[in-house]
Amino acid sequence: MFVIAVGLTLIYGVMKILNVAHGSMYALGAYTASTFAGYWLAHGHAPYASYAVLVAAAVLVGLVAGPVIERGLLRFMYGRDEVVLVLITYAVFLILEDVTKLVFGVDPILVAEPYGMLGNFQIGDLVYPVYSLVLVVVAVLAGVALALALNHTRQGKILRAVIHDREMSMALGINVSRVYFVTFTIGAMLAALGGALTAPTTSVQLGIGAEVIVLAFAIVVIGGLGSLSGAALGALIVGLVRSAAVHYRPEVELFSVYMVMALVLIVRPKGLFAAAEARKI
Amino acid sequence: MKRDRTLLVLISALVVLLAIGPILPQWAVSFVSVVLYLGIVVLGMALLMRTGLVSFGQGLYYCLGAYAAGATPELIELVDGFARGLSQPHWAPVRLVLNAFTGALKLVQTPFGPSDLLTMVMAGALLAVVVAAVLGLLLARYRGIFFAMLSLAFSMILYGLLVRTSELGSTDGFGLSVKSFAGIALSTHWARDAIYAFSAVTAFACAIALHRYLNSYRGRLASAIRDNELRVEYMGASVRSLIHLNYVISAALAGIGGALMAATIGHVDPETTANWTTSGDFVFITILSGTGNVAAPFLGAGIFEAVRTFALEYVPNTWQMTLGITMLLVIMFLPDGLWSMFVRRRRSA
Amino acid sequence: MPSRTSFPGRYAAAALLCALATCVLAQDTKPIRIGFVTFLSGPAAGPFGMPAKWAAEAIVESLNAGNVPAPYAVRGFGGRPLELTVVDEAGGATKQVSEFRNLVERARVDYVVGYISSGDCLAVAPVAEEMQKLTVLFDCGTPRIFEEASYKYVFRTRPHATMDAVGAALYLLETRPSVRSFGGINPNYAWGQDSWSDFTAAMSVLQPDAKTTTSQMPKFGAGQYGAEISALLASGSEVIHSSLWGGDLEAFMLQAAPRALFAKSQLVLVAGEPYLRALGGIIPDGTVVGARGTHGVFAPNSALNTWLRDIYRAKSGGANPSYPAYDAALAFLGLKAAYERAKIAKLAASIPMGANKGVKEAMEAAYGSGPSQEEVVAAFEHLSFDSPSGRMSMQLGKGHQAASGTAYGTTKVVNGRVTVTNIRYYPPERVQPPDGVSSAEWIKSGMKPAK
Amino acid sequence: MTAVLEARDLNKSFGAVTAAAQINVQIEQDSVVGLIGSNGAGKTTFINLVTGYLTPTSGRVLYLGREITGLNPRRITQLGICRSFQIPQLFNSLSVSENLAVGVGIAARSTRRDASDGGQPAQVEQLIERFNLRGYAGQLAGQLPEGVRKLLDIAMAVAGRPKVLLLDEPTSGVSAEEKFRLMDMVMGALTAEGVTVLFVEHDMEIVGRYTHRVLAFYEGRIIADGDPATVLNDGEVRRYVIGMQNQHKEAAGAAH
Repeated sequence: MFVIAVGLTLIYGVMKILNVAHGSMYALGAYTASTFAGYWLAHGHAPYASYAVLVAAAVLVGLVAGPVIERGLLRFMYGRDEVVLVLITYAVFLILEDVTKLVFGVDPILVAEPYGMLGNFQIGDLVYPVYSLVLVVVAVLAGVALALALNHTRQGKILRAVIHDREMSMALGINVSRVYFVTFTIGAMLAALGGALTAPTTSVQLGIGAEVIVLAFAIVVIGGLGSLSGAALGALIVGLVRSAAVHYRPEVELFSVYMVMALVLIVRPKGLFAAAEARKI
Repeated sequence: MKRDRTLLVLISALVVLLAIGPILPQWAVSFVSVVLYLGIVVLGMALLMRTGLVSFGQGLYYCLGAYAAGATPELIELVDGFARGLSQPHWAPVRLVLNAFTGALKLVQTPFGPSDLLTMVMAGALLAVVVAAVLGLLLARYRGIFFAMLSLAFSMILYGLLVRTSELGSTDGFGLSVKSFAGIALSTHWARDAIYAFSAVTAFACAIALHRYLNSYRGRLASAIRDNELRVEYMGASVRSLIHLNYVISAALAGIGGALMAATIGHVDPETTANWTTSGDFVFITILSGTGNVAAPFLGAGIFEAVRTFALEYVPNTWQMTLGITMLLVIMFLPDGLWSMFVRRRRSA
Repeated sequence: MPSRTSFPGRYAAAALLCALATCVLAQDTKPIRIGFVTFLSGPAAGPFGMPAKWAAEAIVESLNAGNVPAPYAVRGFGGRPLELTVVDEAGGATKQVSEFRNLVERARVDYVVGYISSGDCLAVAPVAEEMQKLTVLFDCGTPRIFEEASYKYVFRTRPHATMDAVGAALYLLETRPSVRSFGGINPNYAWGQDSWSDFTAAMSVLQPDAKTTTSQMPKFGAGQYGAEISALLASGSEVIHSSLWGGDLEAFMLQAAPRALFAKSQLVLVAGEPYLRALGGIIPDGTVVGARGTHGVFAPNSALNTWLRDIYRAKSGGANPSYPAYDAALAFLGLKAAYERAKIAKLAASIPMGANKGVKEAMEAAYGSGPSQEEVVAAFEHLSFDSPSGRMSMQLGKGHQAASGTAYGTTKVVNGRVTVTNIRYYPPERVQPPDGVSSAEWIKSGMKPAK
Repeated sequence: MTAVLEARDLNKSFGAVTAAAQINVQIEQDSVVGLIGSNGAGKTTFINLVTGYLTPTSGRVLYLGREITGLNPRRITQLGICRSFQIPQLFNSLSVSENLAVGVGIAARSTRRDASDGGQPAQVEQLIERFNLRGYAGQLAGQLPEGVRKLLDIAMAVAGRPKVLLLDEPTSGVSAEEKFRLMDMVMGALTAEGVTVLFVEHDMEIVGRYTHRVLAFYEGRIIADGDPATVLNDGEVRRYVIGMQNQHKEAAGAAH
C-alpha cells in the first residue's frame, strides 16, 4: 500500500495531479505480473526466479503505460485546473478498466506459488507468511531509496526544487517537462510494483484498481499531499486503524478509513505533513 | 438581455416537455426524467463550481434525498430514537435540533402522507439542507482538493453506514412507489406521467431560481470569491458564510434530485447514490456542461445519459471506455463545457 | 359443458392432439427475442456473469439446433427459434431499471431473463410488473423478492438463498454434532449479511448452546484479509462460516492457508463449489462446500446434466459448468416448458372435441400465433419441469418462485484432485419455508418442514 | 485634533526577523501621510498590521480611540479602514464595472446603508467617472493593462466608502509620466470624500507633492516622522532611504 501511495504522492507533489489512473497502473501491474509469473511457472522455470518476473513485469508496465499516458495525453493538459486533471485521469482510469478486461479477460487470475514458497514464521500464536514480511521490507526499501534519491542525487534535488516552486525552477532553466515525464513514469512504476507484489497474495480480479485508488487517496490526503514521509505515516495509520477496526469493531471497518481521513482533515486541514504556502500581497 | 434569452429558452423547454410528454414512448419518458433529476443535481454542482469549489461527495445529498423520499417514516423513527438516546442534560441542545428536524419532517409528511410525490421531494430537500447546514460549518473552511476530499469522505461514511443498515436493505436498498401527488391518488400508469411532469416543473423552477440567484449580488459575489477571496474579505464580506450558503443550496438541489430519482426509478440503494463513482459522474457532467448557463446542466446530463445508455446497449463490453473517451474529448476540445459551443456560435453569429 | 362424445371420437381426438402437438411444435416461424442481462464487467463478471453468458449462449444454440435431450427435444420454443440480446448488468440498480425499459421498448424483446445481483432483482421486478413483461430472474438469491411482494409477470426459476444457510447448518450439525463455537467471514453486503444472519439463526435453533465468536465483514472485493484472518485465528472458532465467493474467496483462502487457520477451524463455504478447481492444493480436506442448490457436483446424473456439461465445456473451452450456468439452464428450460405447455393447452382448447371436421381450421388457428404472454404466464405458475439440477417446481411465491432441495458435501483430495465426498441431499421442505411464510420467521420458529 | 488611527508600541516579528519594532504613531483626521523606506523596511507590514492581515506580536491598534487589534480584515474594513494592494487584487473573471459593483454591493450591505440595489449602479458609474475607467468598463479585469489594474484596485478600495484609506505603492508599475496623473486623480477623488490617506511610496517627488506628513521606516522602526520637507532632508533618512532610492535609480538608469 505504501509503495502505491508514495507513487501517488510523488506525482501529486511534482505535477499537482491527483492521479486516479494510478489505480489502473496498480491493476495492470497485478495482471501483467500474475500472467507472466503464471506462464513462467507453468513452463517449469526456476520458481524462485518468479520474483524477478514479478518485478520485471511491474517495471515493464511502468515503462510502457507511464510514458504513453504522460506524453500522449497529460502533457497537453498541464496548467488546467487541478480538479479537471483529476477528471482526466478518471477518464483514463475508465478506459484502462476496459482495456484490462479486453486484454486479460474477466476471470480472476490466481498465481499463488510465490506467496507460499517462502514458508511462514510465527509471532505469539499467530502465523504469518514470510512473503508479507518481504512486502514490508520492499516497501521500506522503496521508501528509503526514494528518500535517498530525492535528497542526495542531482535529479532528486531538481525534483524537490520543482515540488517546492515550479515557476522558480522553470525560471532557473530546469526542463520541467522532462521532470514531469520522469516523475510520472516512476510513479506509474511504483504503482505497478505495488500491484505486482500484491498479485500473488490475492486473486487478481476486475475492479481491484478502484479498490486501491480510493484507499491510496485517503492515505495520501491523511499524510499531506505531496509529502513522502506523510505517505508513510498515512499508510501506517490506515493499516493500524483498519486492523484495529477489524479486531474490535468489525462493523465500522468499511468506513473507518474515511473516518480517519475526515478527522485528520478537521484537525490538520491540509493533512499531517503539509507545507503551508505564504501569499504575497 | 442574456437573462431574457435564458428565461425564454427554459420556458419553451418546459412547454415542449409537457406537450410531448403524453406522446413519448415510455423509455423516452423515463430517459427524460433521468436527465431532469441529474440536471437538478448538477445545477447545485455548477453553483459550487462558480464559487470555485468542486465536491467529490455530492452523492451524499443525492443519497440522503433518495432515502428520505423512500423512508420518511423510518427516518423519523430513527432520528427520534437517536434523540431519545441522548437523555443527558448536556445533550439538550442537540436533542432540541433533532426534535425540530423530525418535527419539520412530520410537518412535511402530514398533509399528503409518506408515499406522496410532494412529501418525498420536500423531505429529501429538507434532510439534505439540515445535514449540509451542519457539515457546511466545517467544509466552508476548505478549498480545492481538500474540500473535494473531505466531502468525499463524508459521502463514503454515509455509504458505509447504509451498507451496514439491514433495516434499509443494506446494499440491496429497497423499493418504493409513488401513490399520490398532493393527495391525489395515482395509478401506476398515471404515477409515471405525474413524476415526469413534476420533474419537469421542478427542474424548471430550480433552474429559474438559480438563474435569478446567480444574477443577484450574491451570485456575482460567488464568482468574486472564486477569483480572489482575499479581496472579498478586504471589502468587508464574509467568504465563509457565502460558501456555506451556496453549499447548502447545492445540497438542497442534490436532495431534490435524489428524491426525484427515487420516485422515477422506484428503488434506492447505496451503491448508485452515495458511492464515490456516483459523485464522480456528477463532477463529470458538471465539467461537461460548464457553468456558463443554468440550462447547460440539463444539456450535459442529457448527453451523458445518452452516451451511457447507447454504449451499454451497443458496446456492452466497452461502455466504460466509451464514456472515458467522451470525457477526454470534451475536456480537450470544450474546456468550458458544452455551453461554450453555443456562446461561441452566438459570438460569431 | 360435459362432452358426450363416443370413445373412438375421444380416442381420435387424443391421437390427433399428440400428432398436432408434435407437428405444430415443429412448426418454424419468426424467432422469439429474449433479453439476457448478466455481468459482463466488474468483479462479478468472472465467477458469475460470464459462465452464465456462455451457458445461455450454448443453451440457445443447442435449443435452436434441437439437440437437447427429452423432454426438450423440440427446437427453440415450440418450434420457434430463439434470439439472444445480451446486456451488461453492471452499473447498479438505478441504471438497470432504465436499461430494462430500453430492453423492453427499444430492443422489443419478448421475454427478459437475467439479473445476478439481488439489488437489481428487487429494483427490476416492480418495473417488469408495471410494464407487464414476463421476466425470469435467474441467479439472484434474496428471499425478499416474493416474500415482500407478489408479482404476476415475474418468476424465479432458482430456489432462494434461505436454503443455503439452513442446509449448511443442517449438514454441519449432522456431520459434526459436537460444534460449540463458530465464527464467520462474509462479504459486507446484503448477500453476506443475510447468509450470516440466517446461518446464525438456524444454528441457534438447532444447536442452542453453540456460541458465535466473531463476525468479520470485509468490504466486497477487498482482496486483503490479513487483519480478518488474525481476528479469526484469535477467535479460536471450531467452525468458520463464509459466503465469500469469486476472487474474494480465492484471496481469503490463499491468505488463510499459510497462516494455519484451517488447522484450527473447519470451513463451511456456502458458495464454495465453483472454486474447487481454482483452489486445488489450498482448500483443506474436510471443508464443507455447497453450490447454492443441487448444481455442479451435486447435480443428479441425468441426460440433461451431461448435455449441459458437454455444451458448456465446448463453449467455455473445457471448464465445467458452475452453478450460475445451471441457473441459466433452469431459466431457459423453465421458460421453454411453460411456453410449450401453454401452446399445447391452447391447441387442445382450440380443437372441438370429437369433431374430425373443423380440425383443419383448428390446426390453422394453432399454427399461426404462438401462445400469448398471458397464456405463458398462466402455464408458468405452479409449473414443474425437469432440469440438469433435477426436477424444479414453482411452488413458492404463489407459483412464481422455484423450490428445490439442496445439497452439501465435504472436500477430500483424491490423488491431487479436489473431490466432494459424503454428499447429503435435503428435500425442499426441510430447507425452505412453506409458501407465504417469511424465511426469517420460519427459521426462528424452528424450521418446521413445510406441509 | 482627534487621532483617527493610532498605533501603540506595535511589534511584529517573524521568527528572528523583526518587521515592526515599537511603532508609536497617531494619524489625524483628513491628513495625507506618506510611508517611505527601502524594501523590507516594514511599510507593508505596518499596513498589514493595521488592516488585520497580520496580528501584532505585541502592542495595540486603535481606530477613533477604539481597540481594533487582532480583528480580521473583514471587521476592520466594515469599520471604515480600506486598503489597496501593491499587487492589484481583482476579480479577473468579472468586468471592471462588475468588480466595482461587487465592492459597492458589499459596502452597502456591511454598512447597512441603502441595502437595496437602488443607489448602487449610480455609485458604480460615479467611481468609473472619477477614476476615468469609462473606456474599460466592459472589459474583464484579467485583461487590463497594469496601470489600469492599479487604478481599479484603488477604486475598489474607495468603493468601500473608507474613512481611512491605506494605499500600498499606488504608483508602482505605473510609467513615470502616468504617475502624476494617477495621483492627481486618486487624491482628487479622495479629498472630495474627506478621507484620511496613508500611502507607501518610493518616488520622493510624489511624496513631497501630495503628503502633509511623512513616516520613514527602517528595519521595522520609524526613524523619522514629520512634514515632508524636514523628513526628506533628515540625515538618517537620506542615508537609509533616499540614498538607497537613488542607488536604485542609478542602477535602473545604468540598465537602460
